[in-house]
Amino acid sequence: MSQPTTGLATRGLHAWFDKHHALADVSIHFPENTVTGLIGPSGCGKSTFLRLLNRMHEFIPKSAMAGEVLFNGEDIYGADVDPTEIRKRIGMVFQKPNPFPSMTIGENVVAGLKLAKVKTSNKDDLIEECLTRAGLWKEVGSRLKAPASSLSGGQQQRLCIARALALKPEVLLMDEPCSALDPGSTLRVEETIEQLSENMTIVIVTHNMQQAARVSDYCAFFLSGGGPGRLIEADETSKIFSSPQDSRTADYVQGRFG
Amino acid sequence: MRKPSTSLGLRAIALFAFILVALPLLSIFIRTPWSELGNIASQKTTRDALFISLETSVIAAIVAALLGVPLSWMLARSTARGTSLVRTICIVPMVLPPVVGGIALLTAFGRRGVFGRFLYDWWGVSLPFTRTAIVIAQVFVALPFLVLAVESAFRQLDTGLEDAARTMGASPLRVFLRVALPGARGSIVAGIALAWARSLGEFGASITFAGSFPGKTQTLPMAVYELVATDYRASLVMSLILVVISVGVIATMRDRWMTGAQR
Amino acid sequence: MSLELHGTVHRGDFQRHVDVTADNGEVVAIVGANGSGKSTVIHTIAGLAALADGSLIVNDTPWDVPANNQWVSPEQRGCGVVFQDVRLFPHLNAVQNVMFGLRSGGVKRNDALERAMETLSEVDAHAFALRTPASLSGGERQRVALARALVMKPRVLLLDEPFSAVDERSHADFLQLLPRIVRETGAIALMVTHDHSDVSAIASRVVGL
Amino acid sequence: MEIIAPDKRKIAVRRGIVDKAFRGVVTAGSMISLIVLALIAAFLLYRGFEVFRDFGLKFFTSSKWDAGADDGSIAPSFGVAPMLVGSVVVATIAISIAVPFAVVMALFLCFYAPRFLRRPMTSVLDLVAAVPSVIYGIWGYAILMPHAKGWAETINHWLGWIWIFKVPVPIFERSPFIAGVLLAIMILPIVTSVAREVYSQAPQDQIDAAYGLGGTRWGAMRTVVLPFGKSGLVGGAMLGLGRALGETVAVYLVLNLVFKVNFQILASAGGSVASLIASRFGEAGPYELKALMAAGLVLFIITLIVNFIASSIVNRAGKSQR
Repeated sequence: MSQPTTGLATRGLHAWFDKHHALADVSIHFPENTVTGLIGPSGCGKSTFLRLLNRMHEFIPKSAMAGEVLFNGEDIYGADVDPTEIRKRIGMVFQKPNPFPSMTIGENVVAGLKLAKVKTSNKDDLIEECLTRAGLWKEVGSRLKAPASSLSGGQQQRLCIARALALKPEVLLMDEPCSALDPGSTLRVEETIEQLSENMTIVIVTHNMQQAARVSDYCAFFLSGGGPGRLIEADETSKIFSSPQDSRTADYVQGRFG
Repeated sequence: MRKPSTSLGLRAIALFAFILVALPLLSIFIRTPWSELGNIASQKTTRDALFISLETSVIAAIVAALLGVPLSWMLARSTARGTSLVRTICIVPMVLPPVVGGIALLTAFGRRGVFGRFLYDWWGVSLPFTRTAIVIAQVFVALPFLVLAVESAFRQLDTGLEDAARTMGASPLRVFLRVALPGARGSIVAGIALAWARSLGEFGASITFAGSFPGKTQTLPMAVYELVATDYRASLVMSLILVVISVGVIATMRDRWMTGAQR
Repeated sequence: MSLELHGTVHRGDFQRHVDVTADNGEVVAIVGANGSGKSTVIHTIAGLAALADGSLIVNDTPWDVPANNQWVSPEQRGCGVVFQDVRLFPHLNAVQNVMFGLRSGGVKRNDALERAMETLSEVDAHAFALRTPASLSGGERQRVALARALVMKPRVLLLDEPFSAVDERSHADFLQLLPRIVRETGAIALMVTHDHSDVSAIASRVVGL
Repeated sequence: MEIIAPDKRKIAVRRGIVDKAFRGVVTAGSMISLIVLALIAAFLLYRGFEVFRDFGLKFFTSSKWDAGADDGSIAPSFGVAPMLVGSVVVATIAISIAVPFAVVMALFLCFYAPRFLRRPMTSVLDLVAAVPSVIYGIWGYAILMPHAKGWAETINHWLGWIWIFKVPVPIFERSPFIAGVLLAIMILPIVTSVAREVYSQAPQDQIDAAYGLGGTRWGAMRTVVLPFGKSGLVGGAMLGLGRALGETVAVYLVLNLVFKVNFQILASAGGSVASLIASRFGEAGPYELKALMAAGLVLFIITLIVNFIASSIVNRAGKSQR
């Protein structure tokens, strides 16, 4: 892989939990304004990899990492990098919807601004814009003052997306965002992802093959096979599903993996 | 791009607060007349007081555990209307001046007390000014600490686990023993340790209910208090012994049992 | 073996009338949007929630008939449940979790251990039998939970999104394993799922909520 | 879909012998503790009743505490106003010093402290909570007071123009301020350990969300941990308040008991119901003893009220939270 100066890329990335080597030697490039699906069996290190991309990994006690994550060509683990700044520019949506229960819907959307100390001229416009982009404005636009906990699971997840969008991140990381949602809500979140990808880089972890096929432009297949998780293959989604290079990838995407 | 200064201030304040907390312990160590330590510690008064303190406080901690753990379980899981009133009443002794508690116990169980009268007339039992009285007073003071710690631990347990156990055919007793108790183990041990420490340091209730007779009912804290005016150095030495024991035993219990309770 | 649930399930302010029927050896799929009461149905059959009205009758035994004050407590129903939030006992390791129900039913320690290990290997989980739930991944936990429900050879198997975190390959294995076990033991399985391929693969009946 | 609102029904449960026995033990355990406590309240009321009857409201408003003369030449007169005020003042000082420190220290222990510091610091906190109050009393008397005297003088020098910091006679020892500081140090460990317990339960997924949005650690504390822990902290503070109200020996050793209502916290005059009881109990005659019982009952009731308010705050906050 050449030296990418745009988008997000990793070089020789490793991760440990205490003595457990969870992820080994991952080098990959996420081009700008694309959706990349991270797939692989449970325990293959794809969630760990995702959390390395915005420096959330280091919050886990006794964790360690090696290698580089290049964001627009610059290492985000560099000595003079402020991790909070990185997390502001690389947003994250988690597996379980996690809005702040003590805040209203509207407050949740702009919570990130307060946290990241970003000034904004017009909060109301921003709330509307973010909720619209997350596909939630029609449903909750009239009750922004209601507590976030009054929303359904699917709505909460889209609220979390809206909350991440408010900081205008360049990259959005999503960790199995639909695993707690019903098919209807899943569909709506997937539509949201598609719209967002027009001007944003998205990396999404999923264990649902159909979902990976539906939403992603590129796919990266991870596998641990007893040892640390490794990147087996990364390519355009259509290639991964129709003509993968590695036989293990083929087995996995066809659901007969041994 | 540097870390904001908020956390620096927070760290400084936290460390200052910590020093504040550790100060009393430190100064006792500094002021203790170390040269006379062996001499004072081997005096009969000291040895007796130490023995009585240990004996009564250990029994009191056991009794408090036997009463308190089931009580906490009931408080944590009961949905009956009076539960919160019961809970409030349970922790009152924690905040009631121990002396008042001691007087109340004396009124109830004294030889001419409301119940003590019958105890004495029917069985010839007289509680006040005995070691049993010390134990009763200590349980009275220590129980709320245990209940408070253990109940909150039970409340924080995931009731889903208990439900799961029931669907697997576990009787309520088994659910309590095999799911709730292990789940709250750290806090239960902590609660017992705290109850034990409270019993060891208990002063007001036991001196009122059991008196302070050297060799019979005089515990270490009573000895410390009585000697502070007449023999300050001896009282310091006894304070040191008291601190070393309570701190020492709790420290051992922590390392052995309570680590699991930490995140 | 038969199960008939006709009545109003409720939890908090939520209420809903449901009709669920199942026969010997059947896998019944329960589908529906978030918040439509699927988990509440599972809890009601397991005995962790009571019917507001109507009746729940299993094998001619009234498990929950409010009108007649008939009620069988959860520990006597003998359901095997895989909860949506898994609920493994954190202080026990995987095999101890699986043994829990057997030991509650009075099975000797060694027999229970043997049966638990057998069941764990059936769901391909024997490799981490001695690890605690906290050290397992989401998919591994679900396998242990599945073993924990299966080991009792329950008459009624209740599965609340049991495969949501397992990988595709194990998922496919389980879709073969489950109907086989249900057929062999003559049990009834009710499975809440979001996955339409699950439904078409193994369900003989579908209840939409 | 038709929704029928049913009547709530009783759920009948069949139980085995073991379970009946277990329930029996649980119920018995609770009942024993409850009966003992109910009895205490009853005895206090029973013994103190005569005093309430004789003095009525004056018992709460009067500042005079006089056992009278044995020959009846001086009538006994009992009022606890200065002691009540003193208890509240001292406890308030203690709480307002201890709670902020406890919050900061708990946050530090849960989220900031490096691992090698966390264990030993938590240990020391738990251990200090076990130090008997007699020892605090002696320490406060012999070591804290000379230092705290200096702090009080400084406060008086700079803030003396505010009424409550005025000192009519320049004596700075044995003041409510010093008692409050001592009590604050005494209750700091227990309030901290409650706060630490609560904060460590703060939902990790929300903390992650705060970090994921570019929040600093302090930001995550403010957005997630502090709101989450609010009700638990109230509980901890009330626990501390309760201990401060009831503390006897330590306060007795560092506070000048004066039968005069005093709000000037740096002045060497104060009161505390608990210390009053402790100081008079030894030499009190039968009637004064009853008055002391009545004072004890008042304290008992104040404590009950404080706890009730606390638990209702905790409950209300708990509902809006989850």
